[in-house]
Amino acid sequence: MNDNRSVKEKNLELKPSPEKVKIAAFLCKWCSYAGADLAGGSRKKYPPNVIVIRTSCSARTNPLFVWKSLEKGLDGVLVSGCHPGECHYSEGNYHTRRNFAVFRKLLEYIGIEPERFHMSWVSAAEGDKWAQVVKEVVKTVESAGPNTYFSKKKEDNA
Amino acid sequence: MMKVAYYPGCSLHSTAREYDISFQLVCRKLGIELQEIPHWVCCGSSPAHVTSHLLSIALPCKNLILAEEMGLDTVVAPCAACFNRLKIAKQEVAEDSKLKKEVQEVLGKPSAGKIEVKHPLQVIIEDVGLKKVEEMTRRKLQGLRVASYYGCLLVRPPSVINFDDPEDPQSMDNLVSALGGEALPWAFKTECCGASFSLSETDIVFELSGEILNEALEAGAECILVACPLCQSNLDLRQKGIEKRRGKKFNLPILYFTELLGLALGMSMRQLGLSRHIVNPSKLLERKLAVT
Amino acid sequence: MARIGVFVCHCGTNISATVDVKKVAEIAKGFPGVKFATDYRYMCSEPGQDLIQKMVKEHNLTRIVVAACSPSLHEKTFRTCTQNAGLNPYFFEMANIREQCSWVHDDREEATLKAIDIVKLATAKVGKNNPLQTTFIPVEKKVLIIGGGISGIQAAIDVAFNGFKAVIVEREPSIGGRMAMFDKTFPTLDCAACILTPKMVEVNQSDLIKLYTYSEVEEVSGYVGNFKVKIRRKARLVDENKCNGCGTCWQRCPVRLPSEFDMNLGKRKAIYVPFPQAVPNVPVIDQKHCLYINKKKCGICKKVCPFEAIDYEQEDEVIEEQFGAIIVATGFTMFDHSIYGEYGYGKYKNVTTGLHFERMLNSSGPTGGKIVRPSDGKEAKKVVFIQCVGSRDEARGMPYCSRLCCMYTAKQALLLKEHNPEAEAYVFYIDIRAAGKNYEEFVERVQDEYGATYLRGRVSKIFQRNGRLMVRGCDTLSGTQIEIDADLVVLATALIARPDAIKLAQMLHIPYDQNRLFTEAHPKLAPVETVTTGVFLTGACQSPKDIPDTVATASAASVKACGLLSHEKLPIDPQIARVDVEICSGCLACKEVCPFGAIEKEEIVDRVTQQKRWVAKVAPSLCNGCGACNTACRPGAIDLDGFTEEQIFGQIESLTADKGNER
Amino acid sequence: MLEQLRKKAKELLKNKEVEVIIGYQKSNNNSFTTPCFIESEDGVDRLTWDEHCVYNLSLYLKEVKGKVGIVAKGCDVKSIVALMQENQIDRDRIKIIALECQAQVDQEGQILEKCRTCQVHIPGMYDELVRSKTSPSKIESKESDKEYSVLEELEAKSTPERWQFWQRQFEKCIRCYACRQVCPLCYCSECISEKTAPQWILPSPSLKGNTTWNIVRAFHLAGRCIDCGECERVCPVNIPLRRLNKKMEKEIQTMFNYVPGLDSKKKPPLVDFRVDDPQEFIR
Repeated sequence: MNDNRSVKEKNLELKPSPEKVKIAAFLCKWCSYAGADLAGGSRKKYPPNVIVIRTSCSARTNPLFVWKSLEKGLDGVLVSGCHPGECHYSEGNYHTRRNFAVFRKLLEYIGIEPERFHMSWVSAAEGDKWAQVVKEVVKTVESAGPNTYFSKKKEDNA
Repeated sequence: MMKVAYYPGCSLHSTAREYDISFQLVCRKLGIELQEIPHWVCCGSSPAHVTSHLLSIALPCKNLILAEEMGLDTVVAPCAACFNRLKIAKQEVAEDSKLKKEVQEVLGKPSAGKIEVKHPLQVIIEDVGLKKVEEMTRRKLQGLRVASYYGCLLVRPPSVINFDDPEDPQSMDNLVSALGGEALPWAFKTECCGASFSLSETDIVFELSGEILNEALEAGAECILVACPLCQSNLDLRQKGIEKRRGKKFNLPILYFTELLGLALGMSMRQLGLSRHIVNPSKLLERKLAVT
Repeated sequence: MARIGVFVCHCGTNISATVDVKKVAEIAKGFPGVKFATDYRYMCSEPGQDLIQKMVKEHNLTRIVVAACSPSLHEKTFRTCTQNAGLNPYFFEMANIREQCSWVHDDREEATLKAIDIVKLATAKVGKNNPLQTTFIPVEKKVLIIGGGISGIQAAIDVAFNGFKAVIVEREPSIGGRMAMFDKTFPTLDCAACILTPKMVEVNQSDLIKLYTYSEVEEVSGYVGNFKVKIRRKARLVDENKCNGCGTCWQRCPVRLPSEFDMNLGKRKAIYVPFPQAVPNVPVIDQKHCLYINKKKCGICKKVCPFEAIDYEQEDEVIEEQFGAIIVATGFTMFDHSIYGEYGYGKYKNVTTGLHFERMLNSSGPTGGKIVRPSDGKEAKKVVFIQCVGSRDEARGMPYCSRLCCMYTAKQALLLKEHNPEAEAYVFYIDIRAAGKNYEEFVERVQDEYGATYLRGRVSKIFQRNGRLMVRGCDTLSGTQIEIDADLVVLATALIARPDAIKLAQMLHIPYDQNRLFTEAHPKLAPVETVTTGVFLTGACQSPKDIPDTVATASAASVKACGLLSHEKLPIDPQIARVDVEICSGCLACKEVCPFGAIEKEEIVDRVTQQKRWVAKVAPSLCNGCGACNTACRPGAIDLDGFTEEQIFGQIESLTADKGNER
Repeated sequence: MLEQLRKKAKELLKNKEVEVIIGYQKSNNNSFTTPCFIESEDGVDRLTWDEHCVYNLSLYLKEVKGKVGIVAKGCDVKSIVALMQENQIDRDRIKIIALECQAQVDQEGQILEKCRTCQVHIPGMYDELVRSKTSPSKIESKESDKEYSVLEELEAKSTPERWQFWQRQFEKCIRCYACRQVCPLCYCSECISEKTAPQWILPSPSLKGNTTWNIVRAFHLAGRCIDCGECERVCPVNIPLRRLNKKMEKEIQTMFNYVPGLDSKKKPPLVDFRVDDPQEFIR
């Protein structure tokens, strides 16, 4: 599907295939980021569509970051943190859970396909799970296709 | 006038006729209208629940459905085993949707699960109230020393029954005190009487019921008060045999609490069917309460 | 404008086998702000680090991105390297193109594209990094120890031995705690008082240890190095400075009351010391029962006191002190067995507990060391011990094993036999858990040498017959029912958390488990620390512990506390939250979500209106930098250094720059 | 009722319990009302009360300093509770003269949508209560169980249909921020919409910026909005904002059993949590 994409020498203008979905993943540095590192350490293969933004705790991930990602054209967003009860800050992920329980309802109501937003608990020991989560998330986001929320309309953003 | 569905169960129509008679009389006096459930079936006690779990739940559910169809919100079951089965069935069906479906398949329709199952003691203590009972008492019990024996099924398991204390129940004792009797503290209120081993392993009943009679006597009892037909029959029917085995006279009348209540409310022994007991209570009651 | 240098690592072939590192560097040169980009075989090697420092000078770089492995491996390395190059260490970001790229993708083209994105993300972030300085806070060289049992006593002695000051706050009139109530200790059978009293005296005589008995911790604020603690010194009505403990007052006091220390088996007066070896040896007036306080009659104690130490007008006093560290040594309380109907709901006088039995064993106790039936004071010859009362009972008691009951029951059975060789001891148990030095041998001895009868099974009922207790249970080993007519039943009741444990936990911001026991920072690797830096745990407030374990944790906690105090100043991670008071509207949602109590309300004068208003304030030493407050803050008044809004927005934007529909 | 209201207001001013009373007065043409601020006893005759008192006067509580009396309907009291929860007002300096309210009407005389399902005809917190003599309520059918029926139509639509619906609404937005100005809970001294570093919301009217603004506002009000409906009332381009805020209210009530504005001692739901909160949406 990305057949005609190549990285040309000195060609700094990249034009990735528009069908390839790009997903931002907000990972807490204690559990999920370490889990993703472990997936690497154990050479678990997964699709390259997910780019990780490292955060202190999943609670740092403001739900509005998720909206900003979608607003700016990313095709999907994943937020991941420690399992409940295992938060490095003891309670952070409980707040994350509440925030997103509400925010995902708002997204759906406003008309955003639920396929675009995902959450997971991945511990530092769950390299396998991380790879699995990425596979599933990429598949689901692909089913929703590229983000075209604002692309059909002319935008006058300065 | 309070109206409740009445589930007598097999015992109250046979071996425990006097429980049935006395309960009905007492209810009339206290302003409780009993409406017997038409076409009631077995409650699903021992014979059923050692055979099939589904049967043991479906049978009582059938009775609950029949009672619900009468349009009443409470069903009262005097036999402790019936009471226990109805309660358990109601709870299990409410908690287990799979079971509920199975029961529904067997019975053709579901139980709404809204009807409340009560024991007569609950009705008298919670709905009528001991204060009213006390006011209506015509014949005080004159310090009659009573050991209240609750047996196993009336208060257990507490998570289902949710009535009285499972280790040291008090409801009958409170009733006795309200009627002017002396409620004796003793430790065997909920010990096993041998239950349905009465016919198959009589020795066990001799042993266990013997212990209960012995403790009651040691505690100073003149009679034992019960709320279950099987307890009554084991303690009453087997008392002679126990006396022989232990070489000790007990001579403890085993009375239903409804009978004692009936006496206190002014009824006669004859009315209440007290002649049906094996250990004759008339001597004691004549002497203590001057009843006939 | 930041001048960014990008250094792409081959990591041997770990990265370069899948990612075209040269192309990554080449393309990175076109990212906004990037003034230099190159690749190198091993960035973490000395030549690699030298390269960074050299290029910083050569190209006048102000920000560094290293695209290599995970920051968990080398973030620190390169921060130091950045600092050595003359830049703020936080002007550095790592792009993880190994663990999260080259190792998890096979397609070279895909992996290279992703690596480019990752590097772009890092450059977008690094351009917005703030210079951060590690700050330091001074340390108050004094340790607060909450609880004056053996745990707190040992901790205080160890802190003092290390040359630091310690303050013990004890709720009761004397230190000593539960251990002071015991007769002898297993498995060596030393007399508890003989080994405890010298330690109590040592505490009392140490210049470095201050005792606040009959006192309670009321409020804790501040943070490691500078805890501010309010302590309520309850009115003793006796002046500690004047009293010399002569005892005239309590000998003459006419009011006789059950003694709590003797588990109500003995008596005390309305003015009393709980036990003869009390430290301090200063009595306290029981205000509930004192005749003078209640009826303005009597007043004998005041009349007879040779030192005029009695002061009926004395009032509670709340003092405030500062501490560098806090050791929690609040111990345990006993499970109330009166919920068990089968043991008689606590109605039978002769059904007692292990602590009652300890007091009876004690020769200076209420019975003078005689084992008697509390109902009639007659000697108890047949004693049934029941273990696991409230322990290992998920339905009605605690799910856990209380750990010491097996041992103290064995000890009590042994001492019963020593007191009266004719006596019979029966022990009902579920399992015998005697994992400790010489513990198993001890239990064996109690059975073999002393002839205690051990019955594996539960007791189903205790009832009274002819003034004796009938204990009915089963012996699962022989498969029989057993009925024992006992004089006395001793229940080994569970050790549980104190009823007000949660209150203290909230005061100290330390977590507790479903059993209200305080939770350590890590069950294996940080067993006496808590997640609140500077607060340590010892003894049974954390989980049931016997004396050796309690003493061990006390020493461990005090060493940890002294380790903190040995620093003049403590560094704090600069990647923490900060408030922009201009924007803050003072709703304090941040305070609600902060797991560390790091946010306080602060009154400021508004710059524009010149009126007073409330805003949020972050205590840097309490903030752990989770960022929950940032999300809760609607106007974006509170930000998190290291993960600022601008940094995260920059990262999001960098990913979407090529999505076509963005500007 | 009006007499009683004026009497209580007078007493409060007379006894110096308050320095000013915020209430309603007749508008110039006498058909509607406007907010008024009364500082002396003889001013209380200006106070009025009828079915045109739609404004949520708690909006002014933060601005007016000192001891304040406020005339409040049940819904307005809910916002006072919410402001107390968020440390915005000090209950001690406020006297609430609460009015039993049957319903308020719009300019056409139609009963307001929110009043049809009102459950606080009698306010939940007050210092003085003025009861209505004309019960029973004007609204004959009890509709409180249909609280969220206003959402049903939109909820039944497909996701793309909802996107279209809202896009058509947000398209209209002129970013006048009247919704924010009139909202008692939009009390931030500096709104996130004004923030430039980073810029959360494109400042000029654009579909993208408008969508973001409305999403941000809905989320910032989630668990806090007490449904006074003022934002929707003042919106010059008629964006159905209540349908956004009510949706958040519904979800939060379903998931966390929390209704805003009822209990000043409770923590707002989005700064609180339970260990067993729902998480079926998390992998």
